[in-house]
Amino acid sequence: MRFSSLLHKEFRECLPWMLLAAILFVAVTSVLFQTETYSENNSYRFSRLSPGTVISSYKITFYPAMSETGPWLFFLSIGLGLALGVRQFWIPNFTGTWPFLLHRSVSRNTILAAKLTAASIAFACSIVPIWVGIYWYATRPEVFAVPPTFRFFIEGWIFITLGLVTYLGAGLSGLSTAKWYTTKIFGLAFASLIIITTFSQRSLVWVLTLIAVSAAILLSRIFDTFLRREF
Amino acid sequence: MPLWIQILPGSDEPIYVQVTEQISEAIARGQLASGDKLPAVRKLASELVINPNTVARAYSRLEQAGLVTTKTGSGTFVSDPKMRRSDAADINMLAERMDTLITRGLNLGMGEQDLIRLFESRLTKFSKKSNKRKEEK
Amino acid sequence: MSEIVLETEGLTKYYGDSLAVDHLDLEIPRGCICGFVGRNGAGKTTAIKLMLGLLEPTAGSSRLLGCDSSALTPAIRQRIGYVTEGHRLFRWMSIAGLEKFQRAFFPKQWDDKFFTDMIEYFDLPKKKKIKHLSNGQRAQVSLALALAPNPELLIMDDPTLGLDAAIRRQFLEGMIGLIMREGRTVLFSSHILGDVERVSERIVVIDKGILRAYCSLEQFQEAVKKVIFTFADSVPNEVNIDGLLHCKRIEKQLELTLVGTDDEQIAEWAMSAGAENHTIVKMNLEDQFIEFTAPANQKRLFKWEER
Amino acid sequence: MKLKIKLQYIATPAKIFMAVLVILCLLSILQGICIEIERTYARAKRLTAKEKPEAELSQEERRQDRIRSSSKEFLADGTIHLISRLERTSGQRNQSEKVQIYDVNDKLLWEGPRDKKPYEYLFWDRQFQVSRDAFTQQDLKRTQMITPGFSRYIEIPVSSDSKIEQIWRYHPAAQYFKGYDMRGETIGYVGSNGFTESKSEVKPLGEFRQFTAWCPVDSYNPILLLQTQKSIYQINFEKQEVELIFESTDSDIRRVNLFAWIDAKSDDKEYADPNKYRPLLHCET
Repeated sequence: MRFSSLLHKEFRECLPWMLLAAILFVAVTSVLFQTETYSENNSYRFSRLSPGTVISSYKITFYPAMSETGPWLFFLSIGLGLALGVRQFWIPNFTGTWPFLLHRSVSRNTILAAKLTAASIAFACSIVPIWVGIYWYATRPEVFAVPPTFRFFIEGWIFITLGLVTYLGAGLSGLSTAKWYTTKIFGLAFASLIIITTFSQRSLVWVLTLIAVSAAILLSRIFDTFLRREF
Repeated sequence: MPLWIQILPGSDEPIYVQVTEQISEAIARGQLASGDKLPAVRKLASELVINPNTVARAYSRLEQAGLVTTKTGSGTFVSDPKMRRSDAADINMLAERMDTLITRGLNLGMGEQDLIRLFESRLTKFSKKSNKRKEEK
Repeated sequence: MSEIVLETEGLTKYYGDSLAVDHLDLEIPRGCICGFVGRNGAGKTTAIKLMLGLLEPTAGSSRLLGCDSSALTPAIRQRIGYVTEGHRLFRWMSIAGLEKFQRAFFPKQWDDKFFTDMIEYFDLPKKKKIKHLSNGQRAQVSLALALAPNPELLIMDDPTLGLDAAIRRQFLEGMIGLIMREGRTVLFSSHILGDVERVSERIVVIDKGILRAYCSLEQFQEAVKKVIFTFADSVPNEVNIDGLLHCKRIEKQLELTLVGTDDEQIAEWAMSAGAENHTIVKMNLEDQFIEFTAPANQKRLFKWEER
Repeated sequence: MKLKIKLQYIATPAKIFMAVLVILCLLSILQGICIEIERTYARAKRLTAKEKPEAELSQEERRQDRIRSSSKEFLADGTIHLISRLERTSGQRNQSEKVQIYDVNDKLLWEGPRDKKPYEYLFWDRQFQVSRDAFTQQDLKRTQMITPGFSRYIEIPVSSDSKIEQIWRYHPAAQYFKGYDMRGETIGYVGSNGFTESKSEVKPLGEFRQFTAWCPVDSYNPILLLQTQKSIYQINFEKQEVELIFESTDSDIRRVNLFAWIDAKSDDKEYADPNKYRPLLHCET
């Protein structure tokens, strides 16, 4: 009852951002579908090899179908993460609603848990289903000549989880009472470090572990900061 | 509404003194006759928007002065004037107060007769009202 | 002496190097309205936030309803109402939404009728969003939200700041209404001494983080007074009297503001200093407060224990 | 409150870890900037230094310089010749450039264009450089890197004269090729056991090392020479043939060099005929 009330409040605050991300993503991907599947036999992506040549590697390596959604998925996810982090942990500093929120007949853990749950739901309801939809569509027969593999799907999930890491980083930065040039930036800096590290990695398992570990580090920091923080 | 008390926060007199004085004046003027019931502490407090303890304190002052009596369970009533005790000290204080008024009057250039006349006219005001109420009853 | 509902012990708070609250010792018994006064930046808000566990004290401790402030359990919080400074509520919520939100945290005590009546009395449409309300309306909502759960202890941080007389009166009525119920306690900070004088039974004066006075209002009003001494020839250079706050020389007159000095002491001093006569002038609460907290009058503590 | 205390055992190390990592990262960025500035500065210095006129060399110094810069070649009997270029042209060694051949006693033996020299020198292994066009394990790894546009795939198109008809995609984890037609339907798999229809029958090719692919002159369709740890396969996607052309029984293949006919065809049209010419494969185990 109390938790759901908190959750409702937090989720309602996240809702505009969630909708914005979802609408943008749907709009962009539908445009991309239009352009990508337009070609008659889906062969536009492959350069025809010319006779009498040795084939160099760049001629036969290709981005998967719908790869143009990648940057969009990535930036929308990061953007959503930032927006939610700022909405939940920075805006109350400016609107001064922390004391009202914190004087609840629940523990601070519960308040924070509601925030985190609301953000997870916001992700799960906006970007995730669209991504699943894209994968489902792309792997349907007769849509693309070469359907993307499962790896493609997982990589999309990596972008989404990077958005969550950014959310946690932004949240931690927002909660920190330090000055900008000291430890306040650490949350965001750490998140960007993880994002930079993720790119140009190969192993999905390693990357997912990295993200999970960094998320756990940020989460523990957020909980610790939130429980100790003075409002 | 027979009792009309005005609270002036920010005046030199504490609020309980204001209440005490206004009620005693009402009794003196006859707005409250002996046997009349004073409003309950809580009712008066919420009407005047003051702390009930302040009202209670004013009532106890009035009781100390013998103007009212509290009957447990039924409330506070204006006491019979005959029952009111008047000790020498009180009368002495009254005399002192009068002294200041007389000083003022003399300073204003009033003569003895003027003062007596003024005193009488004020006094009739009190007794007239008192009588009126009695007639109504 | 009745049960203590709010207790602080050497409560101290530093923000970096600056001292916000300095060794605050308070004991507020159940069933009274306590006015918490101090000038701007005196540390009222900090003290209140410390009491509510929103801030971590540098030293000392405070207890609300017998529970340490830094570890207020949900069950204890449920019994405490808090009106935040500036009535900061979620701007996007409607009044009805906020009601629903607040009600969820006071499942048993919430008085639906009271809240609805109050909102109707204030003539506020329930569907209106907080961000579309004026300052005063927001304060009214905030008051209704704090009173509807019928809290045992209501703490209000400068609830009437910047509000008009009518809304201020509603706040006072609210407090009086609450205190009439058995065993309710109110602590409210304010700048408006008229309000404090009207409703509070006890008064806490804090200045620059230091507790300057904690006593019943009546005692405070009696304690701070101005005495004018008239001398025949010259005013003495040295004034040495207990409880001296302020000293002013006007030709042959000496004007002293004193605290806690009884009339006999004054008379004695007048004798010894050779004053021709002396008059005790009554002061209103506002003047008393101003004299009491004037920068020159930094004295540690005037506290009258209840006897 | 208990959680608060328990949490600090995790949160405090996490804080330190984060701080150290972020600070290290910032330092490395700072270091990079410093090095770059230093380099730019050094380059500018070098450029100004270069403008200085070259000091006049003495006869002896010039001789020493020539000996130092000449290439040393062996005759079959072990005699060493020193070959120095007459003109100092930059870049690749030109077959028609003029060279001087000296013996070890610094006696000039011959002078003329390089390709007309009267001696046959021993060839050295180092000339068998890995073809620049080969797709190595490194390249494969690079395709698997995660980028904002996802990781890439190796896909070999098979087309008729007018358009692409099949796509063969290499699956690095499963170590086989999977073929699709242009409607997205699977047409088969390629593994060490050749073309198969179903996934269950396909056998992995083995750990990928490198491959070289080329299109014959009359075809759009590549022939793939794929080297794994122990074997070399030749895969023709058009004909759907897999031929095991070499298998090392005991040791791993250390190096494979393919002299595809691309290297030869510029010189001789005859080589370009695929019936007459087959690429030369040099394999070292």
